[in-house]
Amino acid sequence: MLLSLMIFIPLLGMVAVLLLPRESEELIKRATLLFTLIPLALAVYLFIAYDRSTAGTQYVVNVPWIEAFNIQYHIGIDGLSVTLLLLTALLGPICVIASWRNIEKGIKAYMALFLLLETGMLGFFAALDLFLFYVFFELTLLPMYFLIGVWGGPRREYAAIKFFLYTLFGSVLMLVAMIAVYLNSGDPGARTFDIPTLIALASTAGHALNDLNFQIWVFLGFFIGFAVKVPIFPFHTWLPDAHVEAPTAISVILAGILLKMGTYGLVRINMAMFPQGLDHFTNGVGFWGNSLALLGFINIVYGSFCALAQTDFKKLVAYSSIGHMGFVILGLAARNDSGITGAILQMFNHGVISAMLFLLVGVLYDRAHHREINGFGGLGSRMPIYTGITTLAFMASLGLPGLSGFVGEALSLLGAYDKFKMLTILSTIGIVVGAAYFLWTLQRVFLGTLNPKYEELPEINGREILTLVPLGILTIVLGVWPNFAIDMFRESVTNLIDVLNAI
Amino acid sequence: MQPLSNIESLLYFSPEILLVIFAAAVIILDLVVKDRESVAVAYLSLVGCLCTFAAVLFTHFSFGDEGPVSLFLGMIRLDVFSSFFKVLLLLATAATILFSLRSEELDARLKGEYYALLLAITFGMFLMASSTNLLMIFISLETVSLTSYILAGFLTHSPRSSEAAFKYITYGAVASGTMLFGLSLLFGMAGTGDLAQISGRLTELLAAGEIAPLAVLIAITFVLAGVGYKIASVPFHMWSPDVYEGAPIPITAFLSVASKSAGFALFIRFFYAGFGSTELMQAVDWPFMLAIVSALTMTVGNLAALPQQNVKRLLAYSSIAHGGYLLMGGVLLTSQGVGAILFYLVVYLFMNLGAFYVVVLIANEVGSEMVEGYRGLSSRAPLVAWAMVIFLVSLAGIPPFAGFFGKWILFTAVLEQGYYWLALVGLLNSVVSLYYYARIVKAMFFEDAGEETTNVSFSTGTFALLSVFVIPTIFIGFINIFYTFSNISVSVIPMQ
Amino acid sequence: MIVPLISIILLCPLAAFAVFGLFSLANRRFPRQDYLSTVAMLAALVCSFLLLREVVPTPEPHTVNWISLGGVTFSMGFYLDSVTVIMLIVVTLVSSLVHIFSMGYMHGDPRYPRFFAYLSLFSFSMLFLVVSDNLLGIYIGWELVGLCSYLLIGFWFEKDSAANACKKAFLTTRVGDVGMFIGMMMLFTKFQTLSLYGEGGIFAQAAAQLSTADMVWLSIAGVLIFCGAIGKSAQMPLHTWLPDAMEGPTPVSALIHAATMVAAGVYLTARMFPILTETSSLVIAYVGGITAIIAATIAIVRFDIKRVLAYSTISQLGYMMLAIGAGSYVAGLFHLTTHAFFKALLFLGSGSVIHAFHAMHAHAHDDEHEHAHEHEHGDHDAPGHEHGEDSDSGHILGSEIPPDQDMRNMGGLRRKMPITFVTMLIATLSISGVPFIFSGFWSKDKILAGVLERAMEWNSVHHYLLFVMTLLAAGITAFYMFRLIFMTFFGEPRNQEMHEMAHESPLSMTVPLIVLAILSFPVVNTLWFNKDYVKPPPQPHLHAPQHAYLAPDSKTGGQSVALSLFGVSEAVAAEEEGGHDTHADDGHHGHGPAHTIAMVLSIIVAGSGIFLSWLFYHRRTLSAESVATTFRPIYNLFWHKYYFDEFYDGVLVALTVWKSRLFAQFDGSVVDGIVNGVGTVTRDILAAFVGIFDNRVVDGLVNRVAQVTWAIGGKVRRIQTGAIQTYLFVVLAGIVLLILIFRAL
Amino acid sequence: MTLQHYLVISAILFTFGIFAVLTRRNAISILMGIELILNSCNLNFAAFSRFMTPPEDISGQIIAIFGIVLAAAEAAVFLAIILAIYREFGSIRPDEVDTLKG
Repeated sequence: MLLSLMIFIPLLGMVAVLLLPRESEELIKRATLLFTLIPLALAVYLFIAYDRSTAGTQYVVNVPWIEAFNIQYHIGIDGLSVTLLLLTALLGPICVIASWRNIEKGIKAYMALFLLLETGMLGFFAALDLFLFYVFFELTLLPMYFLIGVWGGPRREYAAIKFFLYTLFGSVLMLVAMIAVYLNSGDPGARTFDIPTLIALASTAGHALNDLNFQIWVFLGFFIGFAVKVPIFPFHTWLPDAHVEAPTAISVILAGILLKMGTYGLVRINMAMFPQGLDHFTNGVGFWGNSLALLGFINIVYGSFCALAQTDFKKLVAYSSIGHMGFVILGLAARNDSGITGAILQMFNHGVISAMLFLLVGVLYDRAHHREINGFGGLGSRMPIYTGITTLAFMASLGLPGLSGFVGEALSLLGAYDKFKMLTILSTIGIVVGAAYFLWTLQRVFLGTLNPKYEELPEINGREILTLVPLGILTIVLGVWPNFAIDMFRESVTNLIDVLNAI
Repeated sequence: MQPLSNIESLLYFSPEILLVIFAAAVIILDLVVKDRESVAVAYLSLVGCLCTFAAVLFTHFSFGDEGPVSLFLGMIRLDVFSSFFKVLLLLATAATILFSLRSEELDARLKGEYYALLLAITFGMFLMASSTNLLMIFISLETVSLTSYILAGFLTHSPRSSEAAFKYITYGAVASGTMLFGLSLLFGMAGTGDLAQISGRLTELLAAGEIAPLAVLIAITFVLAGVGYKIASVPFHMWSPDVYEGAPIPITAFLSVASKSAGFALFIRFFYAGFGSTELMQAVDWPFMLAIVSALTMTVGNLAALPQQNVKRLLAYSSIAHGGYLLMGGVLLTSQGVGAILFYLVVYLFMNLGAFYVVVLIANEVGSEMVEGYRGLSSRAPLVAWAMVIFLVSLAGIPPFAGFFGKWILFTAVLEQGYYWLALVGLLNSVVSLYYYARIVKAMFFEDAGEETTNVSFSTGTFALLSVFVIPTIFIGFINIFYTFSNISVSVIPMQ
Repeated sequence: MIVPLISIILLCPLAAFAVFGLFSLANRRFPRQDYLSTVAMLAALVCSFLLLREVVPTPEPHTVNWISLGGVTFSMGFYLDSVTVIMLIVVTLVSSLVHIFSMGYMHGDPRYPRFFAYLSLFSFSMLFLVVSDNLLGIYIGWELVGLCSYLLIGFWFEKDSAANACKKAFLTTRVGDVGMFIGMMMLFTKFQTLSLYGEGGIFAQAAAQLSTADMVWLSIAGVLIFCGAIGKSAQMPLHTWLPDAMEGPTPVSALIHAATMVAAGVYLTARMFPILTETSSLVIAYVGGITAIIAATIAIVRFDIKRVLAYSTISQLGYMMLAIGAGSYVAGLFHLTTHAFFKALLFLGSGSVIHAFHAMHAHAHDDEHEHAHEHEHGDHDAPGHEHGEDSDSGHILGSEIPPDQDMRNMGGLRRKMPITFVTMLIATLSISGVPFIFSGFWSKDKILAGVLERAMEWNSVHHYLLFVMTLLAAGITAFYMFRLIFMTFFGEPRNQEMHEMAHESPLSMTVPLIVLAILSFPVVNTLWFNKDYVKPPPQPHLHAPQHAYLAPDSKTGGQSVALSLFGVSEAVAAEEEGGHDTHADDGHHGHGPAHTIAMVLSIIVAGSGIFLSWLFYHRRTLSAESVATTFRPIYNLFWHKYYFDEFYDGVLVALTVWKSRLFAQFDGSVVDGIVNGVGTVTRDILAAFVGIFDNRVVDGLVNRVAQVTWAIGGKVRRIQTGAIQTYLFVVLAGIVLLILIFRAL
Repeated sequence: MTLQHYLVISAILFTFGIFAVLTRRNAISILMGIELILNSCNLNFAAFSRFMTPPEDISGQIIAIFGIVLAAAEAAVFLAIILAIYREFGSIRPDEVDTLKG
């Protein structure tokens, strides 16, 4: 019930916002903030109240929905989802605050769409029915399309439709795979979309879902769907465009949550449901046995080098996201304790850190109205606080120990080395290049003599700091005390590994 | 159950009779009412629809337990399948009447004929949905066609409209002639006009080697030409973009929804009852033929829609593509497949009519059917713009709108039969389709209107009618009852 | 008591950073922040001394679970042995002194509070690194000190050279760190833990499980871990960042780039001592040896006082690496501590000199400048040609020497700055290896002896070669260090204007100098002479050519010869003997002659180095240029009697200079060039290529698909000609085609 | 006269009709072609009814009669539309009526 409340309160908020008159902008903003703060409060409560000692799903709601297809409204949380729910709920209000001043037109529609988006994201992470999962997955598409397309930058139309088509392309393949799973889950009438049931069936010897060939194909279907979202090379080109054009808060959501939907899906569906399919792509034998790790490696190195080549601040951060998601893929491919835990941590951490980075880019853009890295210089003496926070975020992102980015990256690599020695060693190039582009950016923007154009640039203001502080604190806390997050999903990961080892 | 005699049948023929009566009444009323601007005839037609609806319910429920029944010595059949389509068609007719009321295209002087023809075409479609005899099938088809030709050319002073009518009738006449030739071959081979018997006879004769499979193939292909023309499937689709573009918008909407629905009713009944036996399918693999036609149809429809600038024409191609999706369900010979078609038709009715209604509104207010005309609509008429978004996104098949659920059960049915390639083609097509729907959305939301930024205001009635389409488009997918349509198909699918 | 004490040691600087860091971020000053930070460091120092008593012979790590996964646990913890304690003391001591020094040196800097916050963070990170019992903890501390180094080198980030230098430092060390991380991955995969000590630790597991078949693997792992040290300790070929790091404030150079952080590499290598194999040992030793020589030769031709010291640091670190690689564990660490003190002293002394010059700047400019090192070039400088000839051109970064660091502007300062002079002289004597009363002699001698011993014992050509390298480096060190002293403090002032303004530094700066000077005498390093206090861990994987097992460096008995000869410390000598006895049964013989030879050679080498230096830079009160022009033929002949100067000028100096220049060139253009080149190639070409690839190919492919789809759409729509008879033809064609196709099926 | 004769004639009629529809450049000729097609069908129905079904079953002939009726209706509508076309385009050449395309 609590969970349902959390998911649908933003939807309720959307209705409420739509009913408010268009002129009362302050009211609309406050209402939106309220409707995003409530889920945050609930998420924090769930995070605290969640029983960490078990791998089972909790706060389960399971009611029939479309009986003809045995579709249920089945939601619940395990350690992984509660963590990501917290992240989603946290970024909600932060993004509302970040949008407070810089959305000039159509604030009502913006906020309404944002709330719809939040419902989609929250629902996605809580769904335990494959169909529901898919519906929530797609539910985020439309608001995102509008949020980029209407409130975005100069090439927003291109970016928005690109995002939309890419994701849709991936998700139709996922739809085919999903239907195939459904059809093979039993005799007519006994078929199900229930994820836990399907997981159990898929590991039952002799069941149609347990067939290796079937699992490979279905794995691929789901994988492409999620790969577009992650994004995994070569499905990534929508990401830089979308990021560059999207308004700040939407970039934050895009990088912070939407990318996580892809990796979450990989864990929840691809790994848990198709262990044999996963095995085929990660057993380290031959090309296919290394393919997933190879993709992770390509993502890391490719994303990092692309980031190095960028001169647009936001594009740089966008490409860095591609690189960082590569660590998630690599960690997942390792499918051992440290690999998976590292990947999940990296998901969460990347959500926090990239959110910070995009917020920071937004702060600068709001002041200077451009993002050309070479166009700045010496801001460190003009905006010390901003510089400090940016340095923190950069350092966290380039994997400095003591900050959260390190733990995920290190665990992923440690886990991956166990299986994919050469690829992991090559992936460490990403660590160096990652440091290179962040430091180079730091130098070009903040160090050196102050560009005379920006002598009057105002320092970051209180509202902006407010959006960054919680994320900064999380970055430090998780870097110092990773068990804080790992406690939540340790059992779930153990459980998952048991499933993977059972084949 | 024995077919009812002619006299006995009359009572159960009451919906059709009512339609004819009201059609006549409309003409008479039109003669009586002097005021050319009066909307009385339109409301009378609506009342006619309402009465017919009541009659449909009455006839349906009076046979609730006794199962399907044949009327007029087996000419037409009264079953849940036909009742379903009758309700659907009435909804479409009523909506078209309401559109026509709001449309400023139509010539006010010819209103009487217009509404009478609408009721007449509905009558023909009723027959299409329930015919079980070759004769009835042909007559109903021709009734619908002839009235459609007239309605398509109803804008007497518009060259586009006349051209549409000309192409429509030329095309339609050849197509239905071809079909009639096919029907004659069928009749000759089976020696009967009764669909139910044709299947059995053909099977026997094929087994006995008395007729060549080629003859059956030719007959089926010729019949397909007629049916395909009605549902606008490739390669029999070419009339539809031109006709849809030239015809008055309400008629375009009506043709794209009602005519297509009736076509599918006929198609399902004909192919399932007439050629549904396993042996026949072994001789002539018509399901596979349909699968290819279906794949071609959606692909051609979607690809050709991509560069369109006229929204009506774009929607015409879109509706061709949707015909392709629907045909997928027809390939399967399963109750799921038919159920999926029926479900999709319901969904399609709402979303497509809704989209056309917006086209009507914009044509009235902006005077343009082109995509450019939709620029900046989001700020000038946000509600209409958002409604259009919902229709288009639903047409593209994106959750949580009804269009997604429609596609979902279609694809499930297709995949269940192992037609993976077909499902994949369909799904990739729906990705392509998003692109051209998004162009309209883009014009509405991402582009500015230019200097003319006057807000467009619409009456409450407009919004009420709009919500009639919006609400089902959002919610149909969430309602369980709509997923029971596969039960309806039992009456048309032969026991195997 | 161990855990609370270590916690206090760590928390003091951490708390200082946490509190003051936030204030300083906004450039606000917390009242008395500098004093509070210093007090925090002093508290840590006191606790470190208290820990001396807590060391037990076989310590156990004190751990907590940091990351606990289902199957694996990563723990964090403290490991306290004698080396840890000594390192703690060194770090806290130098840090405290640098804190005090900075109060004077950094006074008036606009980011003064931030400087102290950074120092506190650095101290914390360094201490954390030192006390960690596991590789992960060490790595964390490792990277954090790197961050602090980055922040502090770039402290005056308005200077482009500083901005470049800090980036370069971070990136270069990170290359090494990646190697270290790969090594960690290898160890983790093998042992499923990153803890070093304790029962389940890497050392115990390695000793128990590994066979000779694993030696190649273990060697690779060892070398990879050592890669971290290569980066951090600025060894060949990753040493180029350290001279550039001199862009940071001088106290930072003293603390981070001389005494502590760069020594962390040595510390790490020492920590990994138990898993070193003969191959990895040899690699370490050679890297160290080559670094020592190259850096020393480069140092000869520097004119920037800080860069001379920077190259000296590199050279000395190479020395320590060589020692550990050659198995002289104790000697390497001993040299680490002595070096920490005297090198910190040298840097602080140079800071004092620079400050003296800088203060004049500040007065002359009426505090107009934003901070200390923003100089307008021609203002107070000697004529520009000196800079034009600057042999520092090897440095790509910061190729212009700030005038207040240029030794050619100095000279004769000993009267102006007596305290600075005396203390620096002590340090120089110590680093040069002047016998017996300076700590540097002892530690250096121990290294020489250790290397020679191993060479004799194993009869190993490698180790003989290494011994020669060590010796050579020692000589050059003495030469260039005295050159520095002579040029700076002796002779006539070369820049009269600057000289007149120079003055002795304030108390806050001279006191640390004095303290460090005291620490440069061997008395305070007695712990190292206690064989029982610092013992090398066993090396189960080191298989000597003749001996199955060998406890390296167990024999430093030669020490006793020297000690008894010069009567420095009988007590220490006795302890040495005791230590000798305990290891006598290790089958280790013949130490006596090795030590004697080493000591004699070392004294000779150091002496000649100093002598040559004296000849060059003190005797020659005239400048080298005027010698060539003003000497008359008779005078020349006079000189020819000796043929010493000519020899030097004509041959040796030319050779040396040429060689050094070659090295400098090599360093500047080749190594730096490769590093920069790789950077440029990577950054500009590869990244640009990847960027273009991404835009053109990957994205282009997608766009192409879209275009093709669109184009097909255009074609399909063209079929729709508008002519009804075409349509009808399509119908007929369609029917015929369908029939034909299915006829065939 | 056997069934085959009728069928051949009807097939020829049908083919002529199709040919006319495809090639004539006059709307009236097209209409005539359509009539040929429809009449070939009617001939088929009548012939089949005569040869293939019991004598008392005259459903084929009935269909043929309906076919004639519908053909007449169709012709009427067609002619009306041709009139409209002539009014709007000034021509009844089908290839000139091609404003709607693409």
